[in-house]
Amino acid sequence: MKVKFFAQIRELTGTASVEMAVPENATVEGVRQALMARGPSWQEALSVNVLCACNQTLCDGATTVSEQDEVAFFPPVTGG
Amino acid sequence: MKVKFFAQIRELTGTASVEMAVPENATVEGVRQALMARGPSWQEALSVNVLCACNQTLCDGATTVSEQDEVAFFPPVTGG
Amino acid sequence: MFARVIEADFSQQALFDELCQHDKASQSGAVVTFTGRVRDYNANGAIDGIELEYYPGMTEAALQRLLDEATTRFNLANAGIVHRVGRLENQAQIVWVGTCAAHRQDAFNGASYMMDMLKQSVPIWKKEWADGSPTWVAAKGTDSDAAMRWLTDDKDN
Amino acid sequence: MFARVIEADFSQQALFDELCQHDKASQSGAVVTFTGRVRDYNANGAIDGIELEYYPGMTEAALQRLLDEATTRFNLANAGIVHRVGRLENQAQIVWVGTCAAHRQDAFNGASYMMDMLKQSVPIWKKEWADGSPTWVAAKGTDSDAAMRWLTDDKDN
Repeated sequence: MKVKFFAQIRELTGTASVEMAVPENATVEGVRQALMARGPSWQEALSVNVLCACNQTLCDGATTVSEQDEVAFFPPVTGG
Repeated sequence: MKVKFFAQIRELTGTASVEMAVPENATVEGVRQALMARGPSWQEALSVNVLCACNQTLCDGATTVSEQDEVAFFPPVTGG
Repeated sequence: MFARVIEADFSQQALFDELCQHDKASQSGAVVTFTGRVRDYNANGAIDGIELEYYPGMTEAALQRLLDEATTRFNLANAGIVHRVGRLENQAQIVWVGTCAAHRQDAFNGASYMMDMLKQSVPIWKKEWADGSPTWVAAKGTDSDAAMRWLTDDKDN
Repeated sequence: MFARVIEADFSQQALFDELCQHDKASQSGAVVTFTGRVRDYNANGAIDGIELEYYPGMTEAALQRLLDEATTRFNLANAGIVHRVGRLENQAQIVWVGTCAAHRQDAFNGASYMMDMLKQSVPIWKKEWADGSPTWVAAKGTDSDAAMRWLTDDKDN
């Protein structure tokens, strides 16, 4: 599964996107927990003020995801 | 005194402006009455739906005017 | 600020640039423009253009007064109005109003206010053409005299 | 309708013409544009430009959804949004929103609505530069998640 990161989250993790394997019936929250286990910068980047999208639609942590989905984590928006 | 007419009033009277002598202590209403006495088309043009201005500022009939003033009669505005 | 009555068409880009160039604060993040165009119909059917008459001198003064009023009321960094007169074809640009402000809602409200007041209060009269003949447009409502009160001297208000 | 995310600057005239040309009714008398520009200050003092990041694909879809929503809600004849991304200097144009409608107030309300929603709901993130270093701008309020709810699938609303 492809996971994308934007803004502060991209900078803190030093990562714009990763490919990761997910188990069946994985949730977005499960993906977030797995990513936070990667180290302190991941923990910091993904612990607060995080929105998530699945296939470019905003979702919540309970959303289930599978291999072919695109998941993204980003902070609240500040454009315009 | 110069008197100007606009829109329907200008067309009905066939007149864009006139010079007329006014007595001392004349009012805008007095000017209107004097103009209406000029004939049926003047009567029709100036009897209803008429706004008036003195020196390019909207005024009412009681406003007093003298020789050096510019008076105007026109219908309610419809621009924009 | 600029208030103009003109016969020729106007350029959106030129007016936008003029508005922003003279933004006295050079810091207004919000710019709103309104453009009115000739519609090709009225309540009775198709029309074939309009014709606008004005009162040279008084009309420009009324537009300037409108700019002053909106600038104070909505804290505008700059504002402009351009109104065309004469014969205008369907879809032609009639009027342009532009506002600059630090805050978005002020820019919107200032432009909207100027258009509302302009339609009620600025000495301009409109004919609509249909089937080759013109008809003067009647003012909406019967209280135009009251609506124009703000144009009178302050002492009369 | 058009929704675009671009790096290059845009022309007011070109966007106005595009908006009016594709006005499907060819009869909308009212055209409103909003332009957002980079301000040269924030709450802490002078700034030296901004930098905008976006989510290719999702951002364009969110802008398109905003156009659809505003068009239905305010009975617009046409509407467009253009948002720049990347590094932008002070005073540079950031965003343009345009609306065409038969009625003046619809055109104003549609443009104002799109800007309100855009600031809350479109995936774009802003850095401000000052003294040579960038700082991410914090979102206003703590309810951005709620504000973005309309971007989620209808079944979740």
